[in-house]
Amino acid sequence: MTSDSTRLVCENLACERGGRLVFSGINFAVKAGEALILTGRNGAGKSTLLRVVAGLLRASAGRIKLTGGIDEMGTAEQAHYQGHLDAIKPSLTVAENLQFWARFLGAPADASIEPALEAVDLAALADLPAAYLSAGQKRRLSIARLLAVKRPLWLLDEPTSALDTQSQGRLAAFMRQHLAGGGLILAATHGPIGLDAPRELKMGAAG
Amino acid sequence: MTLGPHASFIVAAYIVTVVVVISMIAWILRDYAAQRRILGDLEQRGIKRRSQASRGDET
Amino acid sequence: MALIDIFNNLANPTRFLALTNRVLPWLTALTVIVLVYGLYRVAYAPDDYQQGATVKIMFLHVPAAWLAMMGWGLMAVAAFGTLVWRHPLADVAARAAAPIGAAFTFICLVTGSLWGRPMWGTYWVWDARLTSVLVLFLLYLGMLALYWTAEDPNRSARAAAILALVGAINIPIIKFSVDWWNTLHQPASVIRMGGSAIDPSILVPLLIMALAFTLLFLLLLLLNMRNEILRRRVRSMRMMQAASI
Amino acid sequence: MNALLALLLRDMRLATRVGGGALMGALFYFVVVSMIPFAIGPDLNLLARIGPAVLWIGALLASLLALDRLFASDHDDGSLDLLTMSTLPLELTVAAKAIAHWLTTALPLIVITPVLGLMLNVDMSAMGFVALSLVAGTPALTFIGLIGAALSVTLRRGGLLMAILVLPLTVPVLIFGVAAANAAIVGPAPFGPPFTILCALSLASFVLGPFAAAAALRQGQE
Repeated sequence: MTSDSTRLVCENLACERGGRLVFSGINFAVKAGEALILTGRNGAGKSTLLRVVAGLLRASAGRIKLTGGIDEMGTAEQAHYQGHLDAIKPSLTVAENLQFWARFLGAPADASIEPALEAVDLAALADLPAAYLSAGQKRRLSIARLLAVKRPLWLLDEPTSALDTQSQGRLAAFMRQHLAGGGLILAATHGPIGLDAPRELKMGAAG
Repeated sequence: MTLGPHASFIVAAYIVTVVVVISMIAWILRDYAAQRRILGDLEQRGIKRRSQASRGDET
Repeated sequence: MALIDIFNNLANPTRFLALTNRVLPWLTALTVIVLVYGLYRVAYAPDDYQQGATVKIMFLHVPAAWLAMMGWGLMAVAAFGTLVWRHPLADVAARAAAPIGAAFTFICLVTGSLWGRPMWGTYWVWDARLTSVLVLFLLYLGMLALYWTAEDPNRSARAAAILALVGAINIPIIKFSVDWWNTLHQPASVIRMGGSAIDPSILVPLLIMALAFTLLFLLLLLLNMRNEILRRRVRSMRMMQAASI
Repeated sequence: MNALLALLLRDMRLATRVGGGALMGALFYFVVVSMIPFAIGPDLNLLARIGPAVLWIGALLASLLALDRLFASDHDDGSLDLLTMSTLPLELTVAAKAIAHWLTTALPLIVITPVLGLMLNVDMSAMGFVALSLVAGTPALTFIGLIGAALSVTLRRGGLLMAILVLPLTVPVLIFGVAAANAAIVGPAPFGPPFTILCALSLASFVLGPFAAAAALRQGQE
């Protein structure tokens, strides 16, 4: 699904919410195998920018284009969005949660979710209702979603929050693997994310 | 024993009662089997209860 | 002192389970024997001069009504146990009693309705007795819904206990108001049951059936309490399991 | 199709698991309808006459109030974001959720209708027609209510506000639903015409509801 020519281009993006201009004039391009880290103080618009790219918010100006992917699909349909919330239903089991998202987000019907659960070290808890999971385990389960369905663009909002150091290391490994496979990552973060020398976009500096 | 002109109502009342009681028993026994199965599964994985983990053993 | 010992022994779910497992076969046998004997006596009970053979429905209806009320009473007592003494088995008992009480209330309603059809010519009249049992049934359904929405027993226990107590206080008031409402409106066509003293040839089988139903209730209650204890054990083990990784 | 089926199954599963809303609608319906005679009095002839209306009002309230959390719960845990990022059009996603909701909430309600009919002294054979009118009409209630559920996500105020917004929209369903039921019980007007209109209303809202709800959800994300 990902090819080496995939490229995300955002030109002159601006977003307005509740009459306030959150950001404007954002330009960047990310190409296959590359990660762009969004930094900046609170309220600089990192989360908003991610939601705009994910298609969850409308940009008031500018355009977003993902080229080289699957032509008839929009950016949102080729992106994984990992927000502050984990999108996990407590009354479903761990496996049922992941199985649902894998099928809904378009994994092949015969694909197994087993490897993704193994990767985040939740396979032993597969039959447990998700209500029993800790915050970090829930986060890991939502990360398993990124692995269970292949999508070229990962949009990650504070992906390391609630994770312990071991899990953070594991997430960094997933990200490197994704990049090595020609994937793209756009991540908002405060601290180091575990990638070597990623490009950085400092938000809120210009305005 | 004759049930008179309204036999069907009497029989229906007894049938309903029997059905409700039997299905309740079946539900309870099935629930019991299910809980035992999950417990056995958890024990097989070496999970202990809080009281066992803290106190060591319990008679 | 011995009583307190028994109480303390029962407080421990593990001991309670052991005791239950020992009692169950005897209780089952006793229930079956009394039930069979009761049904035998019912079969040979004479017909009522007014209601004919349909009086046989009474042998189900009245014990079920008695258990419907006893079930709620049990839950109210257990509510005290939960709120005042924080007895660990009190909520288990209440939770286990709710569906059984609801089932007997349902039996009471259905048999009453099937009895009403030949007597009154319709399956349902808003007769004071039936109506107050209906309200009791609605209360039971509310209790089941409460248990259903909150899985965490620690959170639902006190809420359910409060509901059980409020219900117990309210039930006489409901009964009274329904009687009052009914005498205001009720058309006179309804034949009231009872009235005259019950003949021993009917009373004795009725009492035996009441005993059999009570034993059945206790049997189901013990079985269901056992399930509830296991369910809580599963819950705590799952919590350990989630924490272990 | 695969994704839609997965969503349908998930929502039905959620409704039937602990804490889910299945049967709550039917329960509410049962309680509301049982309350009416206490207000009106136990006159069986009167109850038989207003029976269909009571059943329809009960079904209306039950199916609307149960819709309250349809999108709100998905919004609160972040699922709604991901649901909109699928390759499926949001309209289809929304429709699948509504169908799951109808199956788990409205269907049990219809199943217990005959029992309630007995209590309201509605004739047994007519009861079948009342249930049939509910089968034809409740999808319209669900799909109109869907719009309200989507709006209440935006407005972060569920329950009563939703009922206020949506109840006026359901007036036609109520009129033809009760008309169909009455025609079946008392006559002399035939059952067919109001029933056909009821079906048409359901079909129309089946088309319209998801579009309006999806539009409301998209606006809500702004």
